[in-house]
This record gives sequence, C-alpha cells and structure tokens, in this order.
Amino acid sequence: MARITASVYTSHVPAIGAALDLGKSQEPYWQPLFKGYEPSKQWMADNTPDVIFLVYNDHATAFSLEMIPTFAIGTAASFTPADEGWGPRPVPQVIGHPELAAHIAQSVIQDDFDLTIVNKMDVDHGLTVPMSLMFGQPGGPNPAWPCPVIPFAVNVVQYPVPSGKRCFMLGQAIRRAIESFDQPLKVQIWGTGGMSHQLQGPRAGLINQPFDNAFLDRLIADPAGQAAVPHIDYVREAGSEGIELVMWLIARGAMADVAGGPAPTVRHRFYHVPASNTAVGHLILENN
Amino acid sequence: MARITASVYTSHVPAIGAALDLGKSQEPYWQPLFKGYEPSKQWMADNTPDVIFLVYNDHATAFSLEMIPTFAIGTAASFTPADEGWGPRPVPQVIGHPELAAHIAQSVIQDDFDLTIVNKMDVDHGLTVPMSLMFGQPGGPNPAWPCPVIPFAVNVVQYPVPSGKRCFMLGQAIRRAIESFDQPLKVQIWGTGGMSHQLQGPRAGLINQPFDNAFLDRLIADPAGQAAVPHIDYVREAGSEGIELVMWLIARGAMADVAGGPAPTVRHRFYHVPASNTAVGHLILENN
Amino acid sequence: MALDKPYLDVPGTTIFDADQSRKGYHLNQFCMSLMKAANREAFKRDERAYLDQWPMTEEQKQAVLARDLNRCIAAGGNIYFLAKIGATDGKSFQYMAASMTGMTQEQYAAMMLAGGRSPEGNRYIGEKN
Amino acid sequence: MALDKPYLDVPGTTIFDADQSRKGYHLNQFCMSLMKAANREAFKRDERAYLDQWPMTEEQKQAVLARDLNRCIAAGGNIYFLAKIGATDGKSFQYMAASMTGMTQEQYAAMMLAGGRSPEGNRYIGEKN
Ligand SMILES: [Fe+3]
Ligand SMILES: [Fe+3]
Repeated sequence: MARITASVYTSHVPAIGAALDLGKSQEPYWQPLFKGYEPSKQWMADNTPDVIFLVYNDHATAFSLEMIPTFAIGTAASFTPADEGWGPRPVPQVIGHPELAAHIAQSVIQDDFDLTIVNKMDVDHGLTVPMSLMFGQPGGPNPAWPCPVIPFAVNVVQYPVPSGKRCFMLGQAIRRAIESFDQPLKVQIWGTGGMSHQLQGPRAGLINQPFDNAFLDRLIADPAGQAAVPHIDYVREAGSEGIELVMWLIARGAMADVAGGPAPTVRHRFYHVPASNTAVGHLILENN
Repeated sequence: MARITASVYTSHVPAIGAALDLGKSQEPYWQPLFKGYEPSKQWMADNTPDVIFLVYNDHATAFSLEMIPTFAIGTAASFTPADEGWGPRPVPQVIGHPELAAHIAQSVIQDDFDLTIVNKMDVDHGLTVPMSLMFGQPGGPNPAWPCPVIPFAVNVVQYPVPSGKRCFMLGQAIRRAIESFDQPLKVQIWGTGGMSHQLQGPRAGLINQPFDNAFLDRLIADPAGQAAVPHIDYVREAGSEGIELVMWLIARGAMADVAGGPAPTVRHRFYHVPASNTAVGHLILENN
Repeated sequence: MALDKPYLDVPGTTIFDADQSRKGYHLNQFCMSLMKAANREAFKRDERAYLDQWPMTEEQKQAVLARDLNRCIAAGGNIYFLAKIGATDGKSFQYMAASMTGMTQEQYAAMMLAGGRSPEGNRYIGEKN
Repeated sequence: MALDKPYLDVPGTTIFDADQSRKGYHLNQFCMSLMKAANREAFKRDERAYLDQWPMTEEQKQAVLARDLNRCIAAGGNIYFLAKIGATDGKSFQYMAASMTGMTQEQYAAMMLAGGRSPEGNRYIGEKN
C-alpha cells in the first residue's frame, strides 16, 4: 500500500521564482533565503518520493471568477506552467499521477469532501516555486522534475475560504485515501503559501514574526488547536494573504500522529523576512 | 428573514421539453403526462415564490470533463438556456438571485460544504424542463419566468457522485442558510432528475415502478432512512441514470420536519411511465 | 486496480468512473465540441477529417464513424457526451438508447410503452430471469 | 446587508467577498484577459479602446487608467487579478504593493528589509499605535 513518508511546508512567493529564473539567487538580498533551503535540497535528493501531493492555491491563473472551486484536484497526465502575465516560468511540465489522483478523489468524495475534479489546468507560481525551492532548477539536456505531482488547489482568493478545521479534516481523509492505494508508493504531502503577508491596500507589507513563529510551533506540536483558529485571526494578525496558511493544515492533517501514530520528526525549520512583500516559512516533518 | 415554503420534486426528461417546444403536449403519448402537471401549474400560480433554489444536474453541457464540480452554485445575474446540440430551447433567460445565492454560498461553505461558485453558466434541460412543467411555457409580448432561480448543479455524470447522506446533510445546511438571510423572501427548493431510467448500454430502458413508488413513499415519510441507501442500490434497481434521485434528498433535507418542525403536507403526487426512456415522478411538499 | 468498483456486476451497464473518464477523455471532448453549430457542420462535411483533429484512438474513431454507441462506451465514452453525436445526426435520445439494446426502435418504443425493461433478471450478471 | 462580515474593522484592508466579487466581476475579468500576450499588446496600443470592450463602470476604467490600485480595489478589484495590469506594465509586485501604501517604492522596500509593517496599531480601525 502507498504511504505518506513526510510533509513539507513552504511559502511560494512569486519573486522567489523570478530570482531563480533570472539568476539572482546569489545576490545579497536573496542569498540568506536560498541558504535556508540548501538542507532541503539535500534532503529531497536523499528522500525523493514517488509522488508529491502538492496543496497550493491558484492566484487568478487557471481559475477566473467564472468558476471558483473550494477544493480542486488535478487528475490530468500533465500540467503546464502558466503565463501569469510575465510569460511562463522556464521550468518543465509537471507530470501528474492520474491513477493515484483519481483514487484519492474517489475516496475523499465518498468521505464527504465535495471536490472539483480538474483534467485541464495550468499551474502557477503557487505550485512551481515550491518545486524550484525543494529541487533546484532542473537543467541539462533532458530537464524534468524528479517525480510526478498531484496538484491540489484550494480557494483562498474569494472569501469564504475553507476553515482551518475543514482543511485539517481533509488532510486526514487524504491520508486514509493514500493508505488505501494498492501500489507501494512513497508519497509526500506539501502545504504551501503564507506566511504573514498582505499584498493589498494601505496595510500592504504587514509582517508578524511572533505570529508566524507561534504558528510554526503550534503546527508542529498542536495542529488540532491551530486548526480551530478562525479566519479573522489570520487576516488581522498575518495579513489578508496570510490566510493561505490554512493550506498547511491539509498537509499536517495527513501526518500519522493525527491518526494516533507517533509524532513526526522535525527534519528542518527555517524562517526569513523578507522575500519581496512576504515572510517566508519552511518546515520538513518526517513520519516515524 | 427568508423561509422555505415548499419543496417540489420532478423528473427533467429532455423529451418533455422537446414535446412542449414542438407543440406535441396534446398528443395521446404525452397527454397523460402533462395532465399530471395541471394541478402543479395551478398550485404554482397560487403559490409563486420569490425565489426558487433549483437543484439539478448538468448533462455535459456547462461542464465538460475539464472541470467536474461535485456541487456548483450559480451566483450570476442570469443564465442562458444552452444549445445541447439541437439548438437552445425557446424559453426565456433564467434570472438569478445573486445576493441570496452569495449568502447561501458563504453560509454553507462555512458549514463545511466545499462548493464551487459559478458566475458564468448556461443551463440545460435539467433546469429548464422542470420550469416548463411547473410554470407552462412563458409567452406573450414580454415572456419571462415568473421568479428568479438559483441554479445548483450536482455532479451525477462521473462516479463517484455525492452520497445520499451527504445530499441530505447539504439540504439541512441550505435551510439554515436561507433562514439566516435578512430579507423576507418566500423560497421554494426543487429537487429534479430521476426517476428510474438507464440511457446506456444493453440494459437501456430499465424501469422499476416498485422501486420508484417506494422511493416516493420513503422520501415523504422517512427521508433520513432513504438518505442512507448506497449508490449501488440505485444503479442496480433504478438504472445507471436513476442515481439522479440523490438530488431529491437535497431538497428534502431542507424541509422543516428534518430540523424538528412539523411534517410537510403532500400537496400533489404523480407518477407516470414512460416519457421517452424514463419513468416520471413528481411531488409537491408544503412546509407547515 | 486501485479504484474500488462495487458496480462491475451490473449487467449491460458501464459506470463512468475515473478510469473510464481517463480512457474516454478525448472522445468525450470531441463530442463536447459538437455543441457548437459550426463544429457540427464541419463534422458532417468530413467526419474522418474532423475526428483526425482529436488525439483519439483509432478504435474510438471507428466506433464513432460506425455510430456504435456500445463500442463508444467501451472505449470510454459517456452517454451524455455521446448524445451530442445523435443530436448532430438529428436522432432522438430514444433512437440512440434503442440502438444499444439490439432492438429496433419500434421494439424498444413498444417495450417502453409497456412499462420498460423489467429489473427482474437484470440486477446481477449471470442472474437467472 | 445579507452577508456576515466580521472583517470590516481591519484597517487598510478590503476582503474580497461575494459582494466585492460581484461589483468587480468585469474589472477582474478584464484583468484576466491580460494573461494572453496578444491582449496585453492590444491594451498597450490603446488602453481606453481596450477597456471600452468590457462592461466596466467608468470609475473602474478611470481607476485602471490612473493605475490607482486602491481605487480599483474599492471598485471590486482583487489584487491577484489587478497584478496582471502591473505585469503588463512590466512592474514588480513590490512596486504595486508600495503604490497602495502612500510610500515611495524605496521607502516601502526599506520597511520590508527592516522587518515589514508592524501589526501593532494595525489590527483594528481606530486602534491607537
Ligand atoms: Fe500565494
Ligand atoms: Fe437528468
């Protein structure tokens, strides 16, 4: 049977992608940030999974206001990096895992989660920046990402976004689904977005380091408690776009300890301010 | 505050729309069917609501395989009758109720239902045939439907469709949402689709009158019990497309007795075989 | 097989699940294109050329050209999508349904008028009538 | 007002809810159109003519022409959509963010380097610093 080996959490700031794509990662502004992901790249090389279940949000890229799915799972064979207005990022196609994605969709829909199934979707920086951070930029004559990815998009653009509690419950359903898949796959689940940031209005630029660090502490040690925090607290404390952090709770809910297993090992923790308008947080938790 | 005055249940067979549009409703084949809806049209004239919350399914019209939402709520100002391959039905635009739709969407998403919000959508026979049956064909110099409609589309095309239990719970959440809307609107909720029918394969033409009548009995008297019936029973007993009946459980779940109120009054009940490939069932339940 | 499929023992019935949907994706999206009048005309003008614009399997194309809906379903087609081929041909849904049952349209219509196909003997594969 | 809005007392912040989404629908869909290179060029060639193809309010059009993102947001715009105007102009997200705060880009960048805007005094409208 398939199993979840680890969860990875990271911000997905578009400026990070631009810095990588334009060769700026060694500039003094960016150097401390990318240094924080050096251990992660080594860890990924040592622990490349068979599939990544990647929770992110679309930023008005694949989904306009015509249709706004609360939860959308990508079941296609591949997904193209999107043109977000600056031209597409120079990164490879994202290869999907249609069989596992369809299995998870069937399982969690039958578990009372009302997913939207998506067979055609471009993926934006929300998905590709975490890939670049964790794997580095693929290069050489046959560049490709090292493993398939199942994109899972969460609405955090139009209010109301799903609650932290709902996201945490969904993670638990995803774990059950993955563990009932009949191939021996090693699966990682990633939660992306956040940390504190606000991109709009006169309050733009808000950063709340105590909030962010408390979130990281509690995500590790008391995720059920963190899942009970209402939206308005994120908006008030972590900025209107800080609400993206609810997506981390999906990944956290899929870890073994939530279902009565042993606590995960914190393999890496990193926090940095700023990346453009945003605080950057990062965690790697391994199942035991 | 808004309140649900009644629920209406009816099949939405496309051939019924074609019969009406082509002026065949007095032909011997169709006459018994339309006779069964005469009391309904009178009842509608006497009890026209301010808004109809209309649960139906899209039949590969607005939603292709690119995106398949489990539950989609239409929040637009209007919805155009679709060209399903024979040209659009000659019926008026469907006028929406964006304020109430948005209120319901916000409320049920916060109640842990993972809706897709849709702002652009053509509506097919699943929605327009029930309108024609209950209101007759609008005519005259300013033809229009007598009241606004909030379309609510349920995936019953690709398996797995939402369970009967999930649909019944959703109806309860929709009732709570409607009753918390701060305008004194009379709202009807309609559940459409069914009854027994199978449109595909060598078993096409399946009709199960005992199943259908037992479903009607139990929908009235024991909806929670009916909601526990698994999909496979519908497929086996009522045909692969008979699964549309789960949508009736959304409307039924929104009635007052499910929340501890008085039992509804059965204002009308009708059953007829055949309409093209399908058994036709119809109920009107009034809240007390 | 990874998906749990409790519906495989229903006779004469193919449930359109994720596996079927994946298999039939381009076939069904071809059908969807027939919702536009201009595409219906292009298809009618040269069916084979129109089909060749889609990355469908040869079996899918042959099944469409033969208007064999059972073959289309076996190849991943879903009846709501396939119905758009019938609409393009000016055929009724009842015509299409009949074509899958091995009956003539008259026989099928008569069966429906007499109350439809009985569920007796049609619930499980191999079940006795 | 029918929607429950617990977020109206957050200073300098407009939550993009269903009411805002309805108000800004065509403004945001105009922004969405700028994801295609050809549309970006058409917009740059004649902004006013391009905007006039959309059923936007005059206020929305003026706010776009003035590149006043706060006015765009007040008119129903969402920052993820509005960012596509900045992308069309070749501006960074940080440039756009700064433009909404009343700071120069240099002042804003310096604030971010120093740890960002503090939440102190920025949690409730009318709250003292
Ligand atoms: Fe983001
Ligand atoms: Fe139907």
